[in-house]
Amino acid sequence: MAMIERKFSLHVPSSTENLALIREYVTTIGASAGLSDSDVAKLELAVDEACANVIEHAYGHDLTKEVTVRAIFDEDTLSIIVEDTGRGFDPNSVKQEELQELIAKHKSGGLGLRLIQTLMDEVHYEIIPGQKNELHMKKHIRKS
Amino acid sequence: MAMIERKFSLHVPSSTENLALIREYVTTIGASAGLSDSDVAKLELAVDEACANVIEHAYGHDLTKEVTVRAIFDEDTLSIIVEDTGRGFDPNSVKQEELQELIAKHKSGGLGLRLIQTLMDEVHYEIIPGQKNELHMKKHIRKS
Amino acid sequence: MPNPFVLNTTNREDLSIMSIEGYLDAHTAPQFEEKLQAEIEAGRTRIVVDCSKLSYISSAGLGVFMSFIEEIREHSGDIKISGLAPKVRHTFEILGFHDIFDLLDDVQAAVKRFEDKPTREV
Amino acid sequence: MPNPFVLNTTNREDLSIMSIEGYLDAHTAPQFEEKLQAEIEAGRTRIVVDCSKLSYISSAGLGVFMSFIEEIREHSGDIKISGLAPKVRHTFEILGFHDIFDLLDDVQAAVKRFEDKPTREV
Ligand SMILES: Nc1ncnc2c1ncn2[C@@H]1O[C@H](COP(=O)(O)OP(=O)(O)O)[C@@H](O)[C@H]1O
Ligand SMILES: Nc1ncnc2c1ncn2[C@@H]1O[C@H](COP(=O)(O)OP(=O)(O)O)[C@@H](O)[C@H]1O
Repeated sequence: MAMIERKFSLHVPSSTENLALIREYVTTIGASAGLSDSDVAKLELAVDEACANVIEHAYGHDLTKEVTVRAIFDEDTLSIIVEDTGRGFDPNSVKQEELQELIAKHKSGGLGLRLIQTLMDEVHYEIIPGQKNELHMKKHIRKS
Repeated sequence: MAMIERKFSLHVPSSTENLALIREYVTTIGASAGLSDSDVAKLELAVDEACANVIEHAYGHDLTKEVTVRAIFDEDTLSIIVEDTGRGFDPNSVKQEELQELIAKHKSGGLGLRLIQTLMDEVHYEIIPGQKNELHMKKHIRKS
Repeated sequence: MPNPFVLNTTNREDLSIMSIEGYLDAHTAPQFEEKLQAEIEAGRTRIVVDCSKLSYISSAGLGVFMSFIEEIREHSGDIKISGLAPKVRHTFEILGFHDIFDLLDDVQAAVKRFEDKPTREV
Repeated sequence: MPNPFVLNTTNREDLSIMSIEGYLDAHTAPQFEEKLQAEIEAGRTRIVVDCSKLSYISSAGLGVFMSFIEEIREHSGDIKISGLAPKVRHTFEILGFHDIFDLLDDVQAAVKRFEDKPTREV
Protein backbone atom coordinates (compact mmCIF):
# COMPACT_ATOMS: atom_id res chain seq x y z
CA MET A 1 0.00 0.00 0.00
CA ALA A 2 1.57 3.26 -1.09
CA MET A 3 1.41 5.86 1.64
CA ILE A 4 0.19 9.28 0.65
CA GLU A 5 2.26 12.27 1.67
CA ARG A 6 0.83 13.97 4.72
CA LYS A 7 1.29 17.72 4.87
CA PHE A 8 0.96 19.92 7.92
CA SER A 9 1.71 23.55 8.60
CA LEU A 10 1.72 25.76 11.65
CA HIS A 11 1.91 29.57 11.67
CA VAL A 12 2.56 31.40 14.94
CA PRO A 13 3.55 34.92 16.02
CA SER A 14 7.30 35.39 16.33
CA SER A 15 7.73 35.11 20.09
CA THR A 16 9.72 32.69 22.20
CA GLU A 17 6.55 32.00 24.23
CA ASN A 18 5.30 30.02 21.21
CA LEU A 19 8.29 27.66 21.16
CA ALA A 20 6.42 25.27 23.48
CA LEU A 21 3.52 25.11 21.00
CA ILE A 22 5.92 24.48 18.12
CA ARG A 23 7.59 21.66 20.07
CA GLU A 24 4.25 19.97 20.80
CA TYR A 25 3.33 20.23 17.13
CA VAL A 26 6.49 18.59 15.82
CA THR A 27 6.67 15.91 18.49
CA THR A 28 3.08 14.85 17.80
CA ILE A 29 3.73 14.74 14.07
CA GLY A 30 7.04 12.92 14.61
CA ALA A 31 5.28 10.20 16.62
CA SER A 32 2.52 9.93 13.97
CA ALA A 33 5.19 9.55 11.31
CA GLY A 34 6.61 6.58 13.20
CA LEU A 35 9.84 8.06 14.57
CA SER A 36 11.32 6.42 17.66
CA ASP A 37 11.13 8.32 20.96
CA SER A 38 14.79 9.21 20.67
CA ASP A 39 14.34 10.56 17.14
CA VAL A 40 11.28 12.52 18.25
CA ALA A 41 13.44 14.15 20.95
CA LYS A 42 16.08 15.06 18.33
CA LEU A 43 13.42 16.52 16.05
CA GLU A 44 11.95 18.54 18.92
CA LEU A 45 15.30 20.11 19.76
CA ALA A 46 16.35 20.80 16.15
CA VAL A 47 13.06 22.53 15.30
CA ASP A 48 13.15 24.53 18.54
CA GLU A 49 16.66 25.76 17.68
CA ALA A 50 15.64 26.66 14.13
CA CYS A 51 12.58 28.60 15.30
CA ALA A 52 14.43 30.32 18.15
CA ASN A 53 16.91 31.57 15.53
CA VAL A 54 14.09 32.92 13.37
CA ILE A 55 12.46 34.69 16.33
CA GLU A 56 15.73 36.16 17.58
CA HIS A 57 17.84 36.76 14.47
CA ALA A 58 15.48 36.91 11.48
CA TYR A 59 12.81 39.02 13.19
CA GLY A 60 14.51 40.51 16.27
CA HIS A 61 11.59 39.52 18.51
CA ASP A 62 9.00 41.41 16.40
CA LEU A 63 5.75 39.82 17.57
CA THR A 64 3.87 41.00 14.48
CA LYS A 65 5.99 38.70 12.30
CA GLU A 66 5.08 35.09 11.63
CA VAL A 67 7.08 31.86 11.95
CA THR A 68 5.97 29.00 9.70
CA VAL A 69 6.78 25.36 10.37
CA ARG A 70 5.81 22.94 7.61
CA ALA A 71 5.98 19.17 8.02
CA ILE A 72 5.59 16.52 5.34
CA PHE A 73 5.96 12.80 5.80
CA ASP A 74 5.54 9.58 3.89
CA GLU A 75 6.66 6.12 5.01
CA ASP A 76 10.38 6.89 4.56
CA THR A 77 11.08 10.46 5.55
CA LEU A 78 9.83 13.31 7.69
CA SER A 79 10.73 16.72 6.23
CA ILE A 80 10.47 19.94 8.18
CA ILE A 81 10.72 23.40 6.65
CA VAL A 82 11.07 26.42 8.93
CA GLU A 83 10.24 29.60 7.02
CA ASP A 84 10.74 33.26 7.72
CA THR A 85 10.58 36.45 5.67
CA GLY A 86 13.25 38.19 7.73
CA ARG A 87 16.62 39.63 6.86
CA GLY A 88 18.27 36.36 5.90
CA PHE A 89 21.92 35.44 6.39
CA ASP A 90 24.73 33.43 4.88
CA PRO A 91 24.90 30.14 6.79
CA ASN A 92 28.34 29.41 5.31
CA SER A 93 29.84 32.54 6.79
CA VAL A 94 28.77 31.67 10.33
CA LYS A 95 31.94 30.73 12.19
CA GLN A 96 31.57 27.50 14.19
CA GLU A 97 33.62 28.09 17.31
CA GLU A 98 34.80 25.37 19.67
CA LEU A 99 33.00 25.08 23.01
CA GLN A 100 36.26 26.07 24.77
CA GLU A 101 36.48 29.23 22.70
CA LEU A 102 32.86 30.18 23.37
CA ILE A 103 33.44 29.70 27.11
CA ALA A 104 36.60 31.81 27.04
CA LYS A 105 34.61 34.61 25.38
CA HIS A 106 31.75 34.27 27.90
CA LYS A 107 29.37 33.65 24.98
CA SER A 108 25.86 32.44 25.69
CA GLY A 109 25.09 31.51 22.09
CA GLY A 110 26.57 29.90 19.04
CA LEU A 111 25.42 26.34 19.65
CA GLY A 112 22.17 26.21 17.66
CA LEU A 113 23.35 25.52 14.11
CA ARG A 114 25.70 22.73 15.15
CA LEU A 115 22.90 21.10 17.14
CA ILE A 116 20.61 21.20 14.11
CA GLN A 117 23.34 19.66 11.92
CA THR A 118 24.02 16.92 14.46
CA LEU A 119 20.41 16.04 15.22
CA MET A 120 18.95 15.86 11.71
CA ASP A 121 19.87 13.58 8.80
CA GLU A 122 19.83 16.26 6.09
CA VAL A 123 19.93 20.03 6.47
CA HIS A 124 20.08 22.83 3.94
CA TYR A 125 19.10 26.49 3.68
CA GLU A 126 17.30 28.21 0.81
CA ILE A 127 17.76 31.92 1.32
CA ILE A 128 16.32 34.80 -0.71
CA PRO A 129 17.20 37.74 1.58
CA GLY A 130 14.27 40.00 2.39
CA GLN A 131 11.87 37.65 0.64
CA LYS A 132 11.89 34.16 2.07
CA ASN A 133 14.35 32.07 4.05
CA GLU A 134 13.80 28.37 4.44
CA LEU A 135 15.63 25.88 6.58
CA HIS A 136 14.96 22.35 5.26
CA MET A 137 15.58 19.45 7.63
CA LYS A 138 14.96 15.75 7.11
CA LYS A 139 14.77 12.76 9.41
CA HIS A 140 14.70 9.25 7.95
CA ILE A 141 12.10 6.95 9.47
CA ARG A 142 13.67 3.68 10.54
CA LYS A 143 11.45 0.65 10.17
CA SER A 144 11.10 -1.19 13.46
CA MET B 1 -0.55 48.59 27.42
CA ALA B 2 -2.64 47.62 24.40
CA MET B 3 -2.25 43.97 23.57
CA ILE B 4 -1.60 43.15 19.95
CA GLU B 5 -3.75 40.52 18.31
CA ARG B 6 -1.97 37.19 18.14
CA LYS B 7 -2.76 35.05 15.12
CA PHE B 8 -2.14 31.35 14.73
CA SER B 9 -3.11 28.81 12.13
CA LEU B 10 -2.79 25.06 11.79
CA HIS B 11 -3.35 23.04 8.62
CA VAL B 12 -3.59 19.24 8.82
CA PRO B 13 -4.73 16.40 6.55
CA SER B 14 -8.40 15.51 6.98
CA SER B 15 -8.12 12.42 9.18
CA THR B 16 -9.43 11.71 12.66
CA GLU B 17 -5.91 10.67 13.68
CA ASN B 18 -5.04 14.39 13.62
CA LEU B 19 -7.71 15.38 16.13
CA ALA B 20 -5.24 14.84 18.98
CA LEU B 21 -2.83 17.32 17.35
CA ILE B 22 -5.63 19.85 16.87
CA ARG B 23 -6.64 19.50 20.53
CA GLU B 24 -3.06 20.09 21.73
CA TYR B 25 -2.83 23.15 19.50
CA VAL B 26 -6.01 24.81 20.80
CA THR B 27 -5.43 23.93 24.44
CA THR B 28 -1.94 25.42 24.35
CA ILE B 29 -3.23 28.59 22.69
CA GLY B 30 -6.20 28.73 25.09
CA ALA B 31 -3.83 28.63 28.08
CA SER B 32 -1.59 31.30 26.48
CA ALA B 33 -4.63 33.49 25.95
CA GLY B 34 -5.38 33.30 29.67
CA LEU B 35 -8.45 31.03 29.69
CA SER B 36 -9.18 29.12 32.90
CA ASP B 37 -8.60 25.35 32.92
CA SER B 38 -12.32 24.76 32.67
CA ASP B 39 -12.65 27.10 29.67
CA VAL B 40 -9.64 25.44 28.03
CA ALA B 41 -11.45 22.09 28.38
CA LYS B 42 -14.58 23.56 26.76
CA LEU B 43 -12.54 25.01 23.91
CA GLU B 44 -10.79 21.66 23.38
CA LEU B 45 -14.07 19.80 23.06
CA ALA B 46 -15.81 22.39 20.86
CA VAL B 47 -12.93 22.53 18.39
CA ASP B 48 -12.62 18.72 18.34
CA GLU B 49 -16.35 18.46 17.49
CA ALA B 50 -16.06 21.09 14.77
CA CYS B 51 -13.06 19.40 13.17
CA ALA B 52 -14.53 15.90 13.47
CA ASN B 53 -17.56 17.22 11.53
CA VAL B 54 -15.32 18.63 8.81
CA ILE B 55 -13.38 15.35 8.49
CA GLU B 56 -16.51 13.22 8.47
CA HIS B 57 -19.18 15.31 6.78
CA ALA B 58 -17.42 17.99 4.74
CA TYR B 59 -14.72 15.72 3.32
CA GLY B 60 -15.98 12.17 3.91
CA HIS B 61 -12.61 11.07 5.35
CA ASP B 62 -10.66 12.13 2.24
CA LEU B 63 -7.10 12.30 3.58
CA THR B 64 -5.92 14.48 0.68
CA LYS B 65 -8.15 17.33 1.92
CA GLU B 66 -7.03 19.87 4.48
CA VAL B 67 -8.59 21.08 7.73
CA THR B 68 -7.62 24.60 8.83
CA VAL B 69 -7.92 25.85 12.39
CA ARG B 70 -7.24 29.57 12.89
CA ALA B 71 -6.94 31.16 16.31
CA ILE B 72 -6.77 34.86 17.13
CA PHE B 73 -6.69 36.38 20.58
CA ASP B 74 -6.30 39.71 22.28
CA GLU B 75 -6.86 40.47 25.96
CA ASP B 76 -10.64 40.07 25.75
CA THR B 77 -11.51 37.28 23.35
CA LEU B 78 -10.18 34.11 21.79
CA SER B 79 -11.68 33.48 18.34
CA ILE B 80 -11.39 30.17 16.53
CA ILE B 81 -12.25 29.62 12.90
CA VAL B 82 -12.49 26.09 11.53
CA GLU B 83 -12.33 26.13 7.75
CA ASP B 84 -13.08 23.57 5.09
CA THR B 85 -13.60 23.64 1.32
CA GLY B 86 -16.03 20.73 1.38
CA ARG B 87 -19.61 20.38 0.31
CA GLY B 88 -21.08 22.72 2.91
CA PHE B 89 -24.48 22.41 4.57
CA ASP B 90 -27.27 24.48 6.02
CA PRO B 91 -26.78 24.56 9.78
CA ASN B 92 -30.35 25.86 10.28
CA SER B 93 -31.87 22.81 8.64
CA VAL B 94 -30.10 20.38 10.97
CA LYS B 95 -32.77 18.99 13.29
CA GLN B 96 -31.75 19.02 16.95
CA GLU B 97 -33.25 15.85 18.37
CA GLU B 98 -33.71 15.16 22.06
CA LEU B 99 -31.32 12.67 23.66
CA GLN B 100 -34.29 10.32 24.32
CA GLU B 101 -35.20 10.40 20.63
CA LEU B 102 -31.63 9.70 19.51
CA ILE B 103 -31.47 6.74 21.89
CA ALA B 104 -34.80 5.36 20.64
CA LYS B 105 -33.43 5.51 17.09
CA HIS B 106 -30.13 3.84 18.13
CA LYS B 107 -28.27 6.88 16.76
CA SER B 108 -24.58 7.26 17.51
CA GLY B 109 -24.38 10.87 16.36
CA GLY B 110 -26.21 14.15 16.45
CA LEU B 111 -24.61 15.62 19.57
CA GLY B 112 -21.79 17.70 18.07
CA LEU B 113 -23.51 20.94 17.08
CA ARG B 114 -25.33 21.28 20.40
CA LEU B 115 -22.07 20.74 22.28
CA ILE B 116 -20.38 23.48 20.26
CA GLN B 117 -23.29 25.87 20.95
CA THR B 118 -23.24 25.08 24.67
CA LEU B 119 -19.47 25.27 25.14
CA MET B 120 -18.65 28.46 23.28
CA ASP B 121 -19.83 32.03 23.92
CA GLU B 122 -20.56 32.93 20.30
CA VAL B 123 -20.97 30.62 17.30
CA HIS B 124 -21.84 31.29 13.68
CA TYR B 125 -21.30 29.70 10.28
CA GLU B 126 -20.21 31.41 7.07
CA ILE B 127 -20.95 28.99 4.26
CA ILE B 128 -20.20 29.35 0.55
CA PRO B 129 -20.93 25.79 -0.65
CA GLY B 130 -18.15 24.22 -2.70
CA GLN B 131 -15.88 27.17 -1.99
CA LYS B 132 -15.31 27.78 1.68
CA ASN B 133 -17.15 26.94 4.87
CA GLU B 134 -16.15 28.59 8.12
CA LEU B 135 -17.32 27.90 11.63
CA HIS B 136 -16.55 30.92 13.84
CA MET B 137 -16.45 30.38 17.59
CA LYS B 138 -15.57 32.83 20.36
CA LYS B 139 -14.68 32.44 23.99
CA HIS B 140 -14.49 35.52 26.22
CA ILE B 141 -11.46 35.72 28.46
CA ARG B 142 -12.48 36.36 32.04
CA LYS B 143 -10.09 38.50 34.02
CA SER B 144 -8.97 36.74 37.17
CA MET C 1 1.63 7.91 20.12
CA PRO C 2 -0.46 11.00 19.55
CA ASN C 3 -3.76 9.31 20.27
CA PRO C 4 -3.27 6.70 22.98
CA PHE C 5 -6.32 4.55 23.60
CA VAL C 6 -6.33 1.27 25.46
CA LEU C 7 -9.31 -1.02 26.00
CA ASN C 8 -9.40 -4.08 28.26
CA THR C 9 -12.31 -6.41 28.87
CA THR C 10 -12.58 -8.71 31.89
CA ASN C 11 -15.41 -11.19 32.19
CA ARG C 12 -16.44 -11.78 35.80
CA GLU C 13 -19.32 -14.24 36.31
CA ASP C 14 -22.24 -12.64 34.47
CA LEU C 15 -20.62 -9.19 34.26
CA SER C 16 -18.28 -7.72 31.66
CA ILE C 17 -15.94 -5.05 32.92
CA MET C 18 -14.54 -2.92 30.11
CA SER C 19 -11.85 -0.47 31.13
CA ILE C 20 -11.07 2.33 28.72
CA GLU C 21 -7.96 4.48 28.94
CA GLY C 22 -6.71 7.61 27.20
CA TYR C 23 -8.68 9.52 24.58
CA LEU C 24 -12.09 8.40 23.35
CA ASP C 25 -12.68 10.58 20.30
CA ALA C 26 -13.84 10.18 16.69
CA HIS C 27 -10.59 8.34 15.98
CA THR C 28 -10.78 5.75 18.74
CA ALA C 29 -14.58 5.41 19.24
CA PRO C 30 -14.88 2.74 16.47
CA GLN C 31 -12.63 0.40 18.50
CA PHE C 32 -14.84 0.81 21.55
CA GLU C 33 -17.97 0.35 19.45
CA GLU C 34 -16.64 -2.90 18.00
CA LYS C 35 -15.82 -4.38 21.40
CA LEU C 36 -19.14 -3.38 22.90
CA GLN C 37 -20.95 -4.89 19.90
CA ALA C 38 -19.01 -8.13 20.41
CA GLU C 39 -20.08 -8.35 24.07
CA ILE C 40 -23.73 -7.89 23.12
CA GLU C 41 -23.49 -10.47 20.34
CA ALA C 42 -22.02 -12.89 22.87
CA GLY C 43 -25.13 -12.33 24.97
CA ARG C 44 -23.23 -10.37 27.62
CA THR C 45 -25.40 -7.34 28.38
CA ARG C 46 -24.41 -6.57 31.99
CA ILE C 47 -21.52 -4.21 31.38
CA VAL C 48 -19.45 -1.95 33.63
CA VAL C 49 -17.39 0.60 31.73
CA ASP C 50 -14.53 1.66 33.99
CA CYS C 51 -13.50 5.19 32.91
CA SER C 52 -11.09 5.90 35.76
CA LYS C 53 -8.19 6.21 33.30
CA LEU C 54 -10.16 7.99 30.59
CA SER C 55 -8.74 11.47 30.14
CA TYR C 56 -10.97 12.79 27.36
CA ILE C 57 -14.26 12.02 25.65
CA SER C 58 -15.97 13.69 22.71
CA SER C 59 -19.46 13.16 21.29
CA ALA C 60 -18.16 10.28 19.17
CA GLY C 61 -17.42 8.39 22.41
CA LEU C 62 -20.73 9.36 24.01
CA GLY C 63 -22.46 8.21 20.83
CA VAL C 64 -21.28 4.65 21.43
CA PHE C 65 -23.02 4.55 24.83
CA MET C 66 -26.11 6.18 23.31
CA SER C 67 -26.51 3.80 20.38
CA PHE C 68 -26.32 0.54 22.34
CA ILE C 69 -28.17 1.32 25.55
CA GLU C 70 -31.67 0.57 24.30
CA GLU C 71 -30.82 -2.83 22.87
CA ILE C 72 -28.96 -3.73 26.06
CA ARG C 73 -31.87 -2.73 28.31
CA GLU C 74 -34.32 -4.62 26.08
CA HIS C 75 -32.26 -7.68 27.04
CA SER C 76 -32.63 -6.72 30.73
CA GLY C 77 -29.00 -5.67 30.87
CA ASP C 78 -27.40 -2.30 31.49
CA ILE C 79 -24.25 -0.23 31.07
CA LYS C 80 -23.02 1.22 34.37
CA ILE C 81 -20.30 3.83 34.02
CA SER C 82 -17.70 4.22 36.77
CA GLY C 83 -14.81 6.41 37.79
CA LEU C 84 -15.36 9.47 35.57
CA ALA C 85 -12.78 12.20 36.12
CA PRO C 86 -14.42 15.61 36.69
CA LYS C 87 -13.50 16.92 33.23
CA VAL C 88 -14.95 13.84 31.50
CA ARG C 89 -17.99 13.74 33.78
CA HIS C 90 -18.75 17.32 32.81
CA THR C 91 -19.08 16.29 29.15
CA PHE C 92 -21.55 13.53 30.11
CA GLU C 93 -23.56 16.03 32.13
CA ILE C 94 -23.73 18.80 29.52
CA LEU C 95 -25.63 16.42 27.26
CA GLY C 96 -27.85 14.96 30.00
CA PHE C 97 -26.26 11.50 30.06
CA HIS C 98 -26.42 11.45 33.87
CA ASP C 99 -30.23 11.23 33.58
CA ILE C 100 -30.00 8.14 31.38
CA PHE C 101 -26.98 6.28 32.75
CA ASP C 102 -25.95 5.25 36.25
CA LEU C 103 -22.64 6.99 36.93
CA LEU C 104 -20.78 5.40 39.84
CA ASP C 105 -17.63 6.32 41.72
CA ASP C 106 -15.76 3.07 41.11
CA VAL C 107 -16.07 -0.43 39.67
CA GLN C 108 -17.09 -1.87 43.03
CA ALA C 109 -20.02 0.55 43.32
CA ALA C 110 -21.00 -0.23 39.73
CA VAL C 111 -20.99 -3.98 40.41
CA LYS C 112 -23.07 -3.41 43.54
CA ARG C 113 -25.55 -1.27 41.55
CA PHE C 114 -26.14 -4.24 39.25
CA GLU C 115 -27.34 -6.21 42.29
CA ASP C 116 -29.74 -3.46 43.34
CA LYS C 117 -30.88 -2.40 39.89
CA PRO C 118 -29.97 -4.80 37.05
CA THR C 119 -31.56 -2.64 34.35
CA ARG C 120 -33.45 0.65 33.85
CA GLU C 121 -36.28 1.92 31.75
CA VAL C 122 -34.86 3.86 28.85
CA MET D 1 0.62 27.33 31.15
CA PRO D 2 2.25 26.34 27.88
CA ASN D 3 5.77 26.92 29.07
CA PRO D 4 6.05 25.93 32.72
CA PHE D 5 9.34 26.84 34.30
CA VAL D 6 10.03 27.00 38.01
CA LEU D 7 13.28 28.04 39.70
CA ASN D 8 14.08 27.74 43.40
CA THR D 9 17.28 28.74 45.17
CA THR D 10 18.31 27.41 48.59
CA ASN D 11 21.39 28.73 50.33
CA ARG D 12 23.10 26.09 52.45
CA GLU D 13 26.25 27.22 54.26
CA ASP D 14 28.64 28.24 51.47
CA LEU D 15 26.66 26.47 48.73
CA SER D 16 23.76 27.66 46.59
CA ILE D 17 21.41 24.97 45.38
CA MET D 18 19.33 26.08 42.42
CA SER D 19 16.64 23.68 41.34
CA ILE D 20 15.13 24.17 37.91
CA GLU D 21 11.92 22.55 36.76
CA GLY D 22 10.07 22.25 33.45
CA TYR D 23 11.33 23.67 30.17
CA LEU D 24 14.57 25.64 29.89
CA ASP D 25 14.36 27.13 26.40
CA ALA D 26 14.89 30.52 24.73
CA HIS D 27 11.78 31.76 26.52
CA THR D 28 12.74 30.78 30.07
CA ALA D 29 16.57 30.93 29.92
CA PRO D 30 16.63 34.69 30.72
CA GLN D 31 15.04 33.98 34.14
CA PHE D 32 17.72 31.41 34.93
CA GLU D 33 20.45 33.76 33.71
CA GLU D 34 19.21 36.54 35.95
CA LYS D 35 19.16 34.36 39.07
CA LEU D 36 22.59 32.89 38.38
CA GLN D 37 23.96 36.40 37.83
CA ALA D 38 22.48 37.47 41.18
CA GLU D 39 24.21 34.59 42.98
CA ILE D 40 27.55 35.55 41.49
CA GLU D 41 27.09 39.21 42.31
CA ALA D 42 26.34 38.19 45.90
CA GLY D 43 29.72 36.43 45.91
CA ARG D 44 28.14 32.95 45.93
CA THR D 45 30.10 30.97 43.37
CA ARG D 46 29.71 27.41 44.69
CA ILE D 47 26.53 26.39 42.90
CA VAL D 48 24.68 23.10 42.49
CA VAL D 49 22.05 23.16 39.75
CA ASP D 50 19.55 20.40 40.49
CA CYS D 51 17.99 19.38 37.17
CA SER D 52 16.06 16.35 38.41
CA LYS D 53 12.75 17.96 37.44
CA LEU D 54 14.02 19.53 34.22
CA SER D 55 12.18 17.94 31.31
CA TYR D 56 13.73 19.84 28.39
CA ILE D 57 16.73 22.01 27.60
CA SER D 58 17.70 23.81 24.39
CA SER D 59 20.92 25.63 23.52
CA ALA D 60 19.57 28.81 25.13
CA GLY D 61 19.62 26.98 28.48
CA LEU D 62 23.05 25.46 27.87
CA GLY D 63 24.28 28.92 26.93
CA VAL D 64 23.61 30.16 30.46
CA PHE D 65 25.92 27.51 31.92
CA MET D 66 28.50 28.26 29.24
CA SER D 67 28.62 32.03 29.71
CA PHE D 68 29.12 32.05 33.50
CA ILE D 69 31.42 29.12 34.11
CA GLU D 70 34.70 30.92 33.48
CA GLU D 71 33.94 33.82 35.80
CA ILE D 72 32.80 31.40 38.50
CA ARG D 73 35.96 29.28 38.26
CA GLU D 74 38.11 32.41 38.31
CA HIS D 75 36.59 32.97 41.74
CA SER D 76 37.53 29.40 42.72
CA GLY D 77 33.89 28.36 42.54
CA ASP D 78 32.10 25.91 40.27
CA ILE D 79 28.75 24.86 38.88
CA LYS D 80 27.98 21.17 39.53
CA ILE D 81 24.99 19.83 37.66
CA SER D 82 22.89 17.04 39.17
CA GLY D 83 20.01 14.72 38.33
CA LEU D 84 19.85 15.07 34.54
CA ALA D 85 17.13 12.92 32.96
CA PRO D 86 18.50 10.81 30.06
CA LYS D 87 16.85 12.96 27.39
CA VAL D 88 18.27 16.19 28.86
CA ARG D 89 21.68 14.60 29.55
CA HIS D 90 21.87 13.64 25.90
CA THR D 91 21.64 17.30 24.87
CA PHE D 92 24.51 18.21 27.24
CA GLU D 93 26.59 15.38 25.79
CA ILE D 94 26.00 16.16 22.11
CA LEU D 95 27.71 19.50 22.65
CA GLY D 96 30.52 18.19 24.86
CA PHE D 97 29.33 19.78 28.11
CA HIS D 98 30.18 16.60 30.02
CA ASP D 99 33.87 17.35 29.38
CA ILE D 100 33.57 20.80 30.92
CA PHE D 101 31.06 20.30 33.71
CA ASP D 102 30.78 17.78 36.55
CA LEU D 103 27.49 15.95 36.00
CA LEU D 104 26.34 14.13 39.15
CA ASP D 105 23.50 11.73 39.87
CA ASP D 106 21.91 13.77 42.64
CA VAL D 107 22.30 16.85 44.84
CA GLN D 108 24.05 14.85 47.55
CA ALA D 109 26.71 13.63 45.12
CA ALA D 110 27.11 17.18 43.81
CA VAL D 111 27.61 18.57 47.32
CA LYS D 112 30.15 15.84 48.01
CA ARG D 113 32.01 16.65 44.77
CA PHE D 114 32.48 20.22 46.03
CA GLU D 115 34.39 18.80 49.01
CA ASP D 116 36.65 16.71 46.77
CA LYS D 117 37.03 19.18 43.95
CA PRO D 118 35.88 22.74 44.72
CA THR D 119 36.75 24.08 41.27
CA ARG D 120 38.17 22.99 37.88
CA GLU D 121 40.42 24.41 35.26
CA VAL D 122 38.29 25.70 32.40
N1 LIG E 1 17.04 32.32 10.68
C1 LIG E 1 18.13 33.13 10.80
N2 LIG E 1 18.09 34.40 10.31
C2 LIG E 1 19.16 35.21 10.42
N3 LIG E 1 20.31 34.87 11.01
C3 LIG E 1 20.43 33.62 11.52
C4 LIG E 1 19.34 32.69 11.44
N4 LIG E 1 19.75 31.53 12.01
C5 LIG E 1 21.01 31.72 12.44
N5 LIG E 1 21.45 32.97 12.13
C6 LIG E 1 22.80 33.53 12.39
O1 LIG E 1 23.68 32.46 12.69
C7 LIG E 1 24.31 32.66 13.96
C8 LIG E 1 24.57 31.34 14.67
O2 LIG E 1 23.33 30.73 15.05
P1 LIG E 1 23.33 29.66 16.22
O3 LIG E 1 24.38 28.66 15.97
O4 LIG E 1 21.94 29.13 16.33
O5 LIG E 1 23.72 30.44 17.55
P2 LIG E 1 22.94 31.61 18.30
O6 LIG E 1 21.57 31.68 17.75
O7 LIG E 1 22.97 31.19 19.71
O8 LIG E 1 23.77 32.84 18.03
C9 LIG E 1 23.38 33.59 14.71
O9 LIG E 1 24.05 34.33 15.70
C10 LIG E 1 22.85 34.46 13.57
O10 LIG E 1 23.75 35.50 13.28
N1 LIG F 1 -18.63 20.89 8.48
C1 LIG F 1 -19.74 20.25 8.05
N2 LIG F 1 -19.93 20.01 6.72
C2 LIG F 1 -21.04 19.37 6.28
N3 LIG F 1 -22.04 18.96 7.08
C3 LIG F 1 -21.93 19.17 8.42
C4 LIG F 1 -20.79 19.82 8.97
N4 LIG F 1 -20.96 19.90 10.30
C5 LIG F 1 -22.15 19.33 10.57
N5 LIG F 1 -22.74 18.89 9.45
C6 LIG F 1 -24.08 18.25 9.36
O1 LIG F 1 -24.78 18.47 10.57
C7 LIG F 1 -25.18 17.23 11.15
C8 LIG F 1 -25.18 17.30 12.67
O2 LIG F 1 -23.84 17.40 13.15
P1 LIG F 1 -23.51 16.98 14.64
O3 LIG F 1 -24.50 17.62 15.56
O4 LIG F 1 -22.08 17.30 14.90
O5 LIG F 1 -23.75 15.43 14.71
P2 LIG F 1 -22.97 14.24 13.96
O6 LIG F 1 -21.73 14.81 13.37
O7 LIG F 1 -22.70 13.27 15.01
O8 LIG F 1 -23.93 13.74 12.92
C9 LIG F 1 -24.25 16.19 10.56
O9 LIG F 1 -24.80 14.91 10.56
C10 LIG F 1 -24.01 16.75 9.17
O10 LIG F 1 -25.05 16.37 8.31
